[in-house]
Amino acid sequence: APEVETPAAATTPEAAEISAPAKTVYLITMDKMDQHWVTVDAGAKAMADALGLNYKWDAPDVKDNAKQIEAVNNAVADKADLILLAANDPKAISEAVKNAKAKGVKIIYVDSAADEPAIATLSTNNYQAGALAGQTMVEELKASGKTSGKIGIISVNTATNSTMDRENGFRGVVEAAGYTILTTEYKDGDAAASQEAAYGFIAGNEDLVGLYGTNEGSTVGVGNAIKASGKSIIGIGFDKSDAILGLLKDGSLKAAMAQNPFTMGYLGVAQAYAALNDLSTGPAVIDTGVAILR
Amino acid sequence: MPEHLIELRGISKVFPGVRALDKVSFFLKAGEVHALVGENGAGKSTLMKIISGIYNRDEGEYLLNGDSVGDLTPKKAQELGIAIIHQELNMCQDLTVAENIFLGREISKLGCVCQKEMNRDAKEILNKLKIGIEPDTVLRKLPVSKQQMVEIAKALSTNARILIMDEPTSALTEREISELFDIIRTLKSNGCAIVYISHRLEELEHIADCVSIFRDGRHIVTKDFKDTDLNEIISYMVGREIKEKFPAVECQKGSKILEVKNLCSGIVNDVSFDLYQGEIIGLAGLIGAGRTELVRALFGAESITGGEIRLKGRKLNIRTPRDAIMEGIVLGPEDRKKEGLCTKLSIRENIGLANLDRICNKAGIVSRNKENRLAESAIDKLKIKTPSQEQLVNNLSGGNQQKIVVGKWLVRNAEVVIFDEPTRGIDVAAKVEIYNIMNDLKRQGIGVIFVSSEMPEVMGMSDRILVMCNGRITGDLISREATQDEILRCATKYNH
Amino acid sequence: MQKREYNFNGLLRQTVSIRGMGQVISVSVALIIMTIVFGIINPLFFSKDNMTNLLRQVVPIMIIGMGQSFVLITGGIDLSIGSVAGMSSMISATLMTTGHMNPWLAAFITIAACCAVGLINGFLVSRTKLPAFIATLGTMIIARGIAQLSNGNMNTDGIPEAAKAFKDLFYYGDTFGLYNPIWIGLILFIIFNFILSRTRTGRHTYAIGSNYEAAKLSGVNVILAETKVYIFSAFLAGIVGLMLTAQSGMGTMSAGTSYELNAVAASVIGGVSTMGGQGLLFGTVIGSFIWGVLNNGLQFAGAPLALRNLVIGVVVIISVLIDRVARSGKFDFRKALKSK
Amino acid sequence: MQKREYNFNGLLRQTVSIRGMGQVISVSVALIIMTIVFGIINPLFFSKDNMTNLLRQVVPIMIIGMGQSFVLITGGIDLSIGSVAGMSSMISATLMTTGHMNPWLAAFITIAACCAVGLINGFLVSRTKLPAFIATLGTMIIARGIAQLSNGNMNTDGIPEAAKAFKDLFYYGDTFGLYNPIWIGLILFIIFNFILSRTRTGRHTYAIGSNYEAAKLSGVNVILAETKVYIFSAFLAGIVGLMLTAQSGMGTMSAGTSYELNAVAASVIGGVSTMGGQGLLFGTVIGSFIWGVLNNGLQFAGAPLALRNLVIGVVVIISVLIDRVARSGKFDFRKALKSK
Ligand SMILES: Nc1ncnc2c1ncn2[C@@H]1O[C@H](COP(=O)(O)OP(=O)(O)OP(=O)(O)O)[C@@H](O)[C@H]1O
Ligand SMILES: Nc1ncnc2c1ncn2[C@@H]1O[C@H](COP(=O)(O)OP(=O)(O)OP(=O)(O)O)[C@@H](O)[C@H]1O
Ligand SMILES: [Mg+2]
Ligand SMILES: [Mg+2]
Repeated sequence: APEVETPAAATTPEAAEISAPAKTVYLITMDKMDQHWVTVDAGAKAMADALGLNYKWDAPDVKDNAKQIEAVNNAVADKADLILLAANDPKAISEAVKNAKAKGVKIIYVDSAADEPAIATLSTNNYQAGALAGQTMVEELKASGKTSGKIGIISVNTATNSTMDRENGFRGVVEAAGYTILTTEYKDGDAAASQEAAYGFIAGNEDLVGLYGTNEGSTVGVGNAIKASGKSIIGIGFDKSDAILGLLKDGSLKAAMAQNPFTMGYLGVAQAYAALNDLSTGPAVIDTGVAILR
Repeated sequence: MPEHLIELRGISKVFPGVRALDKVSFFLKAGEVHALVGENGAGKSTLMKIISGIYNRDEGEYLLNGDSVGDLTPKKAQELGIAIIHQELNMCQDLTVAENIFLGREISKLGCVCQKEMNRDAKEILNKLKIGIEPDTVLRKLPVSKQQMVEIAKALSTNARILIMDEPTSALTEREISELFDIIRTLKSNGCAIVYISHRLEELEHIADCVSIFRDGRHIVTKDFKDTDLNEIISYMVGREIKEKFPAVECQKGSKILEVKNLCSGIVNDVSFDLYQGEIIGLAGLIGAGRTELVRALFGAESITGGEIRLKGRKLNIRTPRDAIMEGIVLGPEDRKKEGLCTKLSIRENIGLANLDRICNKAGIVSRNKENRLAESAIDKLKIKTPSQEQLVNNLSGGNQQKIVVGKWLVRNAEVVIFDEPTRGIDVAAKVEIYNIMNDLKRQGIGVIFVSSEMPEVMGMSDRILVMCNGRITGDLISREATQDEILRCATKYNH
Repeated sequence: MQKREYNFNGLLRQTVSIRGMGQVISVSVALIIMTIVFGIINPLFFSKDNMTNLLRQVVPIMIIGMGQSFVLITGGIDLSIGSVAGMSSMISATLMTTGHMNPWLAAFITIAACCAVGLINGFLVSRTKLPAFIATLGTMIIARGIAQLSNGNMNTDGIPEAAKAFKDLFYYGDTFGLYNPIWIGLILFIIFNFILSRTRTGRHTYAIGSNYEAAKLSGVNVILAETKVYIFSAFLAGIVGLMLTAQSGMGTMSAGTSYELNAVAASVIGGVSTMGGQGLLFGTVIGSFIWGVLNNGLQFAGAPLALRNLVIGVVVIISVLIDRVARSGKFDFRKALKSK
Repeated sequence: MQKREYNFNGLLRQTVSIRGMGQVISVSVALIIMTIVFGIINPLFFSKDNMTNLLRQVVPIMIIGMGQSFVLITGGIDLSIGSVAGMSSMISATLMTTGHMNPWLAAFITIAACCAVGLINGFLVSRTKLPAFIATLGTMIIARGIAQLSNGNMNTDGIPEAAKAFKDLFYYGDTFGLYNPIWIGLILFIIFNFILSRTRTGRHTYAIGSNYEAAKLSGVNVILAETKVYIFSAFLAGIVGLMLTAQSGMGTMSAGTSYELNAVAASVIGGVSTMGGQGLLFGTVIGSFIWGVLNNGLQFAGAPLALRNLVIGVVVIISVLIDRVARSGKFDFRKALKSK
């Protein structure tokens, strides 16, 4: 396709001219349901208002590569100057991102980067976060005197890289510490289904010592299952939501890895402003880090 | 050139539970009209379906032009010059007339169908049949009788040497029937062989050369038509003499029960008449006259646009069949499969359905004992042939199904009972049983209205005959004094 | 013969009636075999824990399946029930959290809302005569939209401690050693099975599914009868929605996704005819158990997700084929291949 | 009279035939109005960028919609096409990546596999006489399972650079200023519209949907005719799957989820009857455009996701209601309300 050949640099200035006073910044997330994305949006909106940028949030109704690509195409057609993108899949979205850049649209990744290079990436390092969760799990188990046993993982699906990274990071640490990890159950982040799967783990393995959820939904499922079973099983999870805080409070979950979605959005738009006004955007990769909630 | 176009020897066909044909033999000569008669379920249609490749025979030998044929398909049969007009209308309502006529045999060049040619050829055939309809009209828009004519046109369009007509006239008007008979005669003179199935034995006199009689899947006799008469044929059909075809009973009529004043609904226009207790009114008329619409209107199944209905002098406000039933007016509808029965349900449930108000308590809970008794009494009253009341209606023969359509109402004491074509397509014996049911009602002092397209039956069974034409009542005759052509004259009084 | 008739009376005769019972029996056998197999693969499958859990897992699909069965028996289909369950989950949770409403009141209002959707479905199908598939496809999308709107396109926060009783009733609590949802499922089954098999409404349901016109001419108020079944299915979906809220302790916008098809599968496996006029709720119950045992058992057997889909898909098809055979008396595969 | 006959002949008469043309016209008007409204709300909606982009978005649903229409016209339904598209995406991508296969060969094999699924659907429906809904519900689950199995329950890696030509043909490239997928859609429309409106096969499609028995007795090879349409729909779903692969440059297991229902919606909006016997592919095209314009336009209008669902759901229902009215000639709402 011809537009791919045209160098990004060439078109950038004219793009700047077209978009008259207020420049348009798009946030495109994986979907619009998880509280996580809602918080990213909140952060982005806050900064956008502060800087007087014209800001829109779009996303597919469900996590889906094709739909996200169309969201990007639509944003380009809607004359976005810059897109904050949470790539549903690093490979899938790249071609669309390349085309967008060719049309003079600037790209910044939040939460999950794509393969195609961009101005900056603000995200949690999910592998490390997973490892951190693993360490927490091991500490908690040792603390409760369980030096061996089985651990069940409830994740979203094998197609979501962020959660796969969290799973693998966790797996490495925990297996190294001599625990056995069971076949992972993928429940698309559906709280109810995750909970059933967790029950499956608990009922199906007498020597189950720990359960790990890799996102909001799976974590809620894990917490609820442990709570209901009344067994002393260590639950570790991801993300911060009201339901999860509740489960932490009553001890059903021992810890949750909280990312900083607000920061992603907030700093993301700040970076965008810098990029749009040809100011320095600082480091190419910013780890927004995780906090361990207990 | 062998003597017979078709020779069938020792043909048998078994369906789950039924032996439809049992070692039947059948011979068809070129240039003859071979009538085929028999009670419902005698196996007529089944035999024809075997000839035309719809069913495959279980055993027996099938010779066509002298050489034996194996298993046929409808298409192969077509190619061998066999065409069949089916008992039930078999048309695609969404396709045009021409598309229907050429269905399965579309004229096409390089895989592309030639609409133009097909319309032209269709038009020719329709003209030959003197039917003034455009080949590109969608079938759905035609009245039933016209659709039947299209089906006939379709059969003729194949230029078949062997033409099978399975009750072609059951939905035709007198005029169309005579057109059809003309065509049959010309086909005959061109050396076509025609198998003609009908329950209207009177028709046979006009066309039949010879007649084969079937009973319970067996071939009884084949006779030259001139060597026999209807009574003999009937006795062969039912295996015994039927004393009186129309067992009319005399009983003096009571007080006025139903009063219809200037009723309008659909094509029904300004219809007025009275019905007395213990009286049977026959509604005569040609198809499309509006009889069904009239009775459906009385039953609340068609919306009434004008006029009033009084029951025992009280003005009724009937908006749904439910209302009518509550008032004691009931209808046995025209088409048993479409409107009459829940064929997937048992006899018990069908009878129960019409009488739920009587077998349910206040809370709407069904009493199975009451229901069983109800079903039993109905089965006994109507002499329904069935192993048990749990038999699915679907597995009953046409006549017995019709008895249920009629009978589900008899277990409740209605004031007015309406039958629409209660004897259409059922055999002589079953007919007589239905007539007896009507007479019972009459004796109980119930008012009976019955719609029929068979004049002898109307004249034989009813006390008074109302003739309809074009939605109007064009004749009100005392049946004792009425004559066929008088009725027919009223039935065709279009300019009113 | 009279005699034979009467021995068959009452509830017994009901269930032993020819219609669909063959299927029910054959699938029951299948269910037992499956259970044994899974038990052998992993003995813990039979553990009290897992069994009670399994029961609790099956209940939602069973309840929704019963609603779907009613609709299927009238010859219709209700695609909206999955979304309605989601809507129920979101509305109830929103009312309890941001609405600070008393859980029971919230539940009541929610169910009312769900029944309203059922009423709309009923209206569209029975009065405006839209094909059920389309009408409910529309409401399916709409109900999901409402689920998303109700809390401003966010899952709700955790429902307050005050709602503990609510949580216990609909999911966590137990009575006589069985979880409450199991009791709820049982009670609903008894009620709706009674409605279907013993009441006027039930007769009407079969009748309009078997022949709408004939039912009408037999004095059945077809509009009312047809509307009822859609209200039933929406009501039952609403109950399931409450269970989901109680289970997760929050409202999830995507809750109940594709339940409607699982419900069809459960019904059909249990011998309910998608052509209408035939089916027993008991069959639906067995059907949902097959569904549940497959999912749970395959996890215990450690089968990968992909495989589970294959198995379930095949089971659906096979079970309907069995049904065909059972009904047509025989099924000659070679004939099927030859037949023109 | 004859004269009138001839003016009406050929393609014109075909399309102006009663088979749902009324609906097609009314929705076309609706489409134009919608477009204008969205254009006013946000002028960029009319920008060349957005228009070409919109066209490209509509193509997949339009292609799958055409397949679904064929099936609907025979009175069936194909729930499996969404999963088949996903299967196609996964198989093709797996063959290109882990299989290191030439893209075109891979594409060919993939399409063959999809047609095989279609053949199975056709067999189940036409020969074993399973209700289409159930048979395809089963294959829907199975096909999704295959999609997941094909690359060991993982999405594939990015397809190699060698497949650039493939990517361009099926998604990114353009010809005469229009993206290639648009051309593909156009060509497929021309072909399949020709098949439906001008060939024997098309005639038989309408015939079996209108009256299966009659078609059979008229010597139509109903088994073949019915099988064909399921192969068509699977084939078209396969093409869409390839587009999805090209678009994402990889195979996605969840690709095509719920396309089958969108396809039904598009067909129905375009006046295809779910009762069979009626419908025009042109209507399906318009239907899919309404679908696409709604989604795209509502985004441009900045409407929240939830609202979009509401709107689309309502549109589906309204459009079928219009259809009803158009067909029954009139629709007296008050009567509908009163009628018992
Ligand atoms: N497809 C079928 N399946 C099962 N039984 C059948 C089938 N077709 C016909 N029968 C049975 O075979 C017998 C003969 O049926 P057939 O239709 O040939 O009778 P007929 O002489 O045509 O009766 P009618 O005068 O009512 O048309 C009947 O008992 C009927 O119930
Ligand atoms: N459902 C229908 N749709 C359209 N037209 C109909 C319908 N039913 C009847 N008609 C038309 O209304 C007129 C009256 O039909 P009706 O059935 O009442 O005639 P009929 O005297 O009962 O004849 P028969 O009952 O013997 O067919 C006919 O022109 C018929 O074509
Ligand atoms: Mg017959
Ligand atoms: Mg009539």
